[in-house]
Amino acid sequence: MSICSLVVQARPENLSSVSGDLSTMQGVEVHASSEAGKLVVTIDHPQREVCSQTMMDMQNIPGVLSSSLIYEYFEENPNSDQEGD
Amino acid sequence: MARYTVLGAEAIRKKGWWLAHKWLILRRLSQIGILLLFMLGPWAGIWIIKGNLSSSLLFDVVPMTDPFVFLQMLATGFDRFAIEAVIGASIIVVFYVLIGGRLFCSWVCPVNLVTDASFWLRRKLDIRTGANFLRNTKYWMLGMVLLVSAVSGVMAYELINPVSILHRGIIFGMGFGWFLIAAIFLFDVFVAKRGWCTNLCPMGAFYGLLGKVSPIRVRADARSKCNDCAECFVVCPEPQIIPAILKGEKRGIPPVILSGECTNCGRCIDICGEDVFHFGLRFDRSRTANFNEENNAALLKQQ
Amino acid sequence: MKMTRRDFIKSQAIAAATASAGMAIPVSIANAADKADDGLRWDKTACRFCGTGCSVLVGVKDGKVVATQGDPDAPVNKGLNCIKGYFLTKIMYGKDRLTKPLLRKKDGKYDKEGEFAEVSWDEAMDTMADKWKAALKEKGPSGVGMFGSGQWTIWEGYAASKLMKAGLRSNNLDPNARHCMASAVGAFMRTFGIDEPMGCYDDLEHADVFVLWGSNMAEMHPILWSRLADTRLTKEGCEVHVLSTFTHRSFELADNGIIFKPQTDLAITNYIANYIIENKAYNKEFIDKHVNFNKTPTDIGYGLRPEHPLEKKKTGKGGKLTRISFEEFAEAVKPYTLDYTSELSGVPKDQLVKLAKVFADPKKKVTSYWTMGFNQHTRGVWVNSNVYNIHLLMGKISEPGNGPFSLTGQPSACGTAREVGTFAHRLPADLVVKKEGHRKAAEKIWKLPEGTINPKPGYHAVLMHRKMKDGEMNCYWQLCNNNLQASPNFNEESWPGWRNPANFVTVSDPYPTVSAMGADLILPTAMWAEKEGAYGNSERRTQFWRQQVKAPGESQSDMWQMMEFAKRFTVEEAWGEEQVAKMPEYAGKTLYDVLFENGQVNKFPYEEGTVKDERGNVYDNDESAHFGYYAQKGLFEEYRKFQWEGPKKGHEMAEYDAYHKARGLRWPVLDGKETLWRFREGYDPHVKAFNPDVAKGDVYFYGNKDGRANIIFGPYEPPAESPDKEYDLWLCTGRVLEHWHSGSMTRRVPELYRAVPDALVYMHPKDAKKRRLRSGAKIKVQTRRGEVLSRVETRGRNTPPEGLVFFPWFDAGRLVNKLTLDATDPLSKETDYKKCACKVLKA
Amino acid sequence: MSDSASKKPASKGRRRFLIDSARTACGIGLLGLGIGIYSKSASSMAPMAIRPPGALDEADFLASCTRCGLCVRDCPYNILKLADVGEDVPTGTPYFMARTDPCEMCEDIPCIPVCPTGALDHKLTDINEARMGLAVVVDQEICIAFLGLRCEVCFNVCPVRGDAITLDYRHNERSGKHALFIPIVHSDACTGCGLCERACILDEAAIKIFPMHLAKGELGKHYRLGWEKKDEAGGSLVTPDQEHRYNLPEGMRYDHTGEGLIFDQANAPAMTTPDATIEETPFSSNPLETLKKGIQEAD
Repeated sequence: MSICSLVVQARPENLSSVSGDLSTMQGVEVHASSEAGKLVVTIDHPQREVCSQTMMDMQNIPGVLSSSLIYEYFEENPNSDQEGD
Repeated sequence: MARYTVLGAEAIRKKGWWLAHKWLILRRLSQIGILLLFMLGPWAGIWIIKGNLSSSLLFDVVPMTDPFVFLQMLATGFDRFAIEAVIGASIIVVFYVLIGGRLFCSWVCPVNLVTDASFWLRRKLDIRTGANFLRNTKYWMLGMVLLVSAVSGVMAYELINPVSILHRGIIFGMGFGWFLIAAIFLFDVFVAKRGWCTNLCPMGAFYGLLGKVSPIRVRADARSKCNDCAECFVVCPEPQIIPAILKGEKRGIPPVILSGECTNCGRCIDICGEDVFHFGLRFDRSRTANFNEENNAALLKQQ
Repeated sequence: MKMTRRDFIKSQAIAAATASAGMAIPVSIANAADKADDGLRWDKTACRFCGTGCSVLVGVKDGKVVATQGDPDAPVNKGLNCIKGYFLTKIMYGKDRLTKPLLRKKDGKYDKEGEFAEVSWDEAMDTMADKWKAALKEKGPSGVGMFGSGQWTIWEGYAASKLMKAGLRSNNLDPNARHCMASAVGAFMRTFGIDEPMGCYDDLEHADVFVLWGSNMAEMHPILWSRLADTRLTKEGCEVHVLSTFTHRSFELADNGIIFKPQTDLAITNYIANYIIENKAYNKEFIDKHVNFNKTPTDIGYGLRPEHPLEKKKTGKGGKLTRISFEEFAEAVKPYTLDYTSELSGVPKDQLVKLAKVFADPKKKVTSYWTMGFNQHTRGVWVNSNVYNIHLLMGKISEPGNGPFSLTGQPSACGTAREVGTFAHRLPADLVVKKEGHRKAAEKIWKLPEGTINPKPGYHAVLMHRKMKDGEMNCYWQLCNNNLQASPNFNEESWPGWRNPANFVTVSDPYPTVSAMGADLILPTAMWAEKEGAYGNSERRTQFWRQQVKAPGESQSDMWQMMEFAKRFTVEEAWGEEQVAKMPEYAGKTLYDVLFENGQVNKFPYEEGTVKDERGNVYDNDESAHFGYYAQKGLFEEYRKFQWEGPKKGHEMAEYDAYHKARGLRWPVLDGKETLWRFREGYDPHVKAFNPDVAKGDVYFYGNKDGRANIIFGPYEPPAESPDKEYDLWLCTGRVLEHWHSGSMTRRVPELYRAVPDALVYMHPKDAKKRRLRSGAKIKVQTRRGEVLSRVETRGRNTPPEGLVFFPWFDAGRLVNKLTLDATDPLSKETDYKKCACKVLKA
Repeated sequence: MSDSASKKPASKGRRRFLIDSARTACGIGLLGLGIGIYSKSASSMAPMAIRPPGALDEADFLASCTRCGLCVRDCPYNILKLADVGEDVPTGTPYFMARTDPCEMCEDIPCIPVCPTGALDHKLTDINEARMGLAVVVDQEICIAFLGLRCEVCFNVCPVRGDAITLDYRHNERSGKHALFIPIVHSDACTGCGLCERACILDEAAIKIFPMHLAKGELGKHYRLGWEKKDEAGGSLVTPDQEHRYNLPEGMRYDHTGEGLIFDQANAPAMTTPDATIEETPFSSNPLETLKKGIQEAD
């Protein structure tokens, strides 16, 4: 399992379109956004490579100025996830 | 079985119960008394003797060290020991040389209480089978103990020595050590008669060697009175040493037990209704002494 | 909602990203992240221990405090704690909490010699009330007394003050702060006319030089010490001077560690004044404008019983100030030359000069700190004043980094003991019972008939015990402290007083302390986070907390106990018919009705949900639920009337609700703004209000009528008892970092107990050798009053000089106060726990 | 093997004797081997068990300790125990556990002189020279002193005061205005008594006593610390450095021994009086005189 969170800086005027585009990407969720154009985004995908690729792809969304990785969690064997608690 | 239940009956009838158990009772008093002496400190704060059989301090002054432990220490190659160790070991050596080496086994050693109990139970249960050991096995053991110390560089045998474990355990507290003691008890009951003390204990072997020259001996000066009841043979922990002395008059064997194996337990004196045995000195009859010494040794060898 | 591990990790990821984006966390995520801490409810409280006043966040789960953390947003401690604060979680959960009232009984009836038996609150309070009524009838108001605490919450102290002074018309109310801060208070009042320090903790970052006078800040104010240490490390040229009668932890950082002979601090302070004057280093302009010079009567005795030979010998009395000139003052300190002072104090000359120079250097900002070394002193008020003298001579006061700062030992010595009038001579907000105007003002605010308040100051702490021993005060109620362990001369005064068959002693405490053992009635008490509370720390910072958990069993807070007790007296019983006749509308009412349901205290309604935080968490308030109104708020708001409407200005606090929001506010709080440095224009709005002509940035000591502070010459006089041939050692008592006061809480925390299990006698190795004692040897410490067994420690954290031993008093198993002498400062009535003569023998 | 001895015809008795002997020898040999192997594994000691003061190194100790318990008896604080069978400490030998019962470091070390064999070295008479183990701050992430909390209990209780554990004062970057009081253990003074480990207030102690061999690193045998060797020798081991001279503009110096480039205020009076360079205050040499002057001049 691989989970990472990012702060995506978009042009404030493009906020809603960027937010929409992000949401369509695989494993991506938008959790919060500010008027200044900042978005808090998580990528959740079993494969780490996909996450990195997704991050790269975000850069290409029109209106995205930058994205910075804040938190990354990676676990080889996600079996313990089944249990949950 | 019936035969055993009346063991000593003759002696009791003739001498009365007390005299028929005199040495046994004194021996028990000695064994327990020595334990109590060690316990008096931790229990009552009266420190007559401190430590345990491995090493102790009498009146906070006199050092005593088990020469068997000291020998193991020498075997490890450790040579920086304190002078107290030499003094302590010497005191003990002199003591046992004077009064009989294996006196330790029957009058002091706490394991004797255990193995005597085994022996009693073995008789009760009428168990007669058991493993046989070569008579000198415990001397092999003694050699092995010293060899292991020398090779490993530590007092390896002291890790499992039931004598010190039991004595230490009684005084300082013990947990798992009891299993070892129980093992010896069961070994003596079911595996071999008098298995531990007579056959295996290297400590007994060591003290036996010390006792070879000691002057205090069980004598059978009245051996002519022997009525062949063989009860002494039954109770003796080292019965092989009795017949030659008892029946050796014709062969010129002096009536004194000179073997170091004898533990001076005195049980033979108690049990004999005819008062054949008594404690005495090695050279009581000077006329036979020197002459018979070699003879005696030769006879023993033959056995 | 079940939360998977994935959800949890994700919520953490989101929280991290939001934090770094500088955005608010979406509520759902915040809640999810909270879940990670297992559903703890966090809220702020003030630490239960020393006068530093650290803020602590308390995590509650299932009705139990299960976690704490230093409050990262608190300016005092920035998330840090000392080792006692680290264990706050555990202090309420000692396994022997008292949960039911216990009364000594024999054959089903109260009996002084009986065994403790569980009783109902009604039986407990009724029995107690009977005894109190009988004592009032027989002896009048002086027949009863209450002993309170600098660890009381503000409203508890206020309620006590009101119950005793307005309700029972007895001024026999004294706090344990009498043992702690009374000398500081005395000097503040004499010098500045208003209590409490002018500076604040920010001095710790602004001073160039720190001087510790009889304060082991390293252990007693741990977090302040870490601030001081940081300044010492990071500020170029920063110096630390430490003065004490023995070497302790604070010496580790000392650039000038001074060991002086006990009591000679009086001479050292005068030497510095002399040095400043002789070198003409004093700030002449400041002196001319802001200072009066005074002398005080000398040879005033040692506060012992009047029949004591020392008291018969004295020639002076009291502390009336007589104005003198600067020249006369200079003449008075002139004998304190370097040679004389060095000889008397045993301090090498270079060390004295080094200390004097930092004061005399106008460029160096100096902050002085002191605690019990100065306060527990038979000339405590004098020696406090002597330090003020030095600062005033140089004008080094009331500005960042410059000032004398008296640290308090207890969490609310300032906020409660001093400010709400729990001393035997005081009323709330710096008023005193002696002054008619003050009494009238109090009677007006409290809506009492004129003349209700007794004009005669009550018995102070030590006097209470003497009066109990003599059978003159028969009822005694001790709350929130452990005075039987803390009071001096246990064998000759405290214990005989408590166990005098004529007396009935009540102890309110969460734990069975030494005091509880000496009591006749024990009331189980709610502590710290089990009640809504407020403390005021050393820097005038008032901090509030909400009730976090319920008290165990039938325990009730001290406030509840006092208010319930008031219900058992009619005004007629308490005041007499004559007094009631002045306000006939009170006839037949109870003290409770008159004092607490007076339209002010019961002004604020309370219902389930009244107390809640910004996040919507609802908190209990057991007392308010019981009485039916928001009692704490009512008491606090009535107390504020003293500050805002009373005759003395300068103590103003903000409204009740403001404190539940802030991490404490430093009073005076005017227009919602805190005051950091008092008496200086620009920092303190009162200055302009009192004196519109004051120059920009200048000072004005508005506590005194003429706006000037008093320099008061206090000479060296010997202590009450000094070592002699037989009792050949000084005995000094005190605290250790790991334990709080008498140890009733901290010794119940296993880790702290393990860390420091017993009180050891710290001794110089040579002294030990002389007595053939090895470190760790069992010993007997003997004084003329008793003996205590302990062990010698020659390698410990405290290294006394030859001729002195230090023996901490936290250990209930070693009652150090069997040894101490009940000599007090005749002015402040504070005991000198730092000096008496003892001998040490092999046990 | 011993069967090979019976090539020649031998009597039945002799044959039996030989077989019995062989059997006994094998049995005892095996037993000895067993004891030897057991002794190897049983001689390894749990790292948290600490020997009494003066104990010889473990190999010698096990060679010489008679397990008599006299040291246990003479410990006035009753901290010593004799290991029982099955414990992680060689049977019968004395030890203590620092977390519960540390050595109180008696000045007269009563446990040593009673040792009959010198397994506790009788030459040790100053308890401060004992090296029972070494305290190690094992967890610097959780030790609350590293987090800025005021604890220092280990430092407070250390009997080798100020030498075995010292405090390193550091700036608390996080709070910005507090200091950290970091405990540092010095192996040249720590006796390994364990008082610090017992006192540690954490649920699991962050400072622990370990046997020396576990606690200490060892410098490569080929390497020497130059500054120490120089101190020992009292000077440079080789030809001392010569005096250096530099091309420098006016008003500058170069301190070869460490300070490097120094900017001097050429005309400052501070240059001429060495006293004044140390003290910045106006009253350095004669306090009374300079003070008077300083005040008048300053104002």
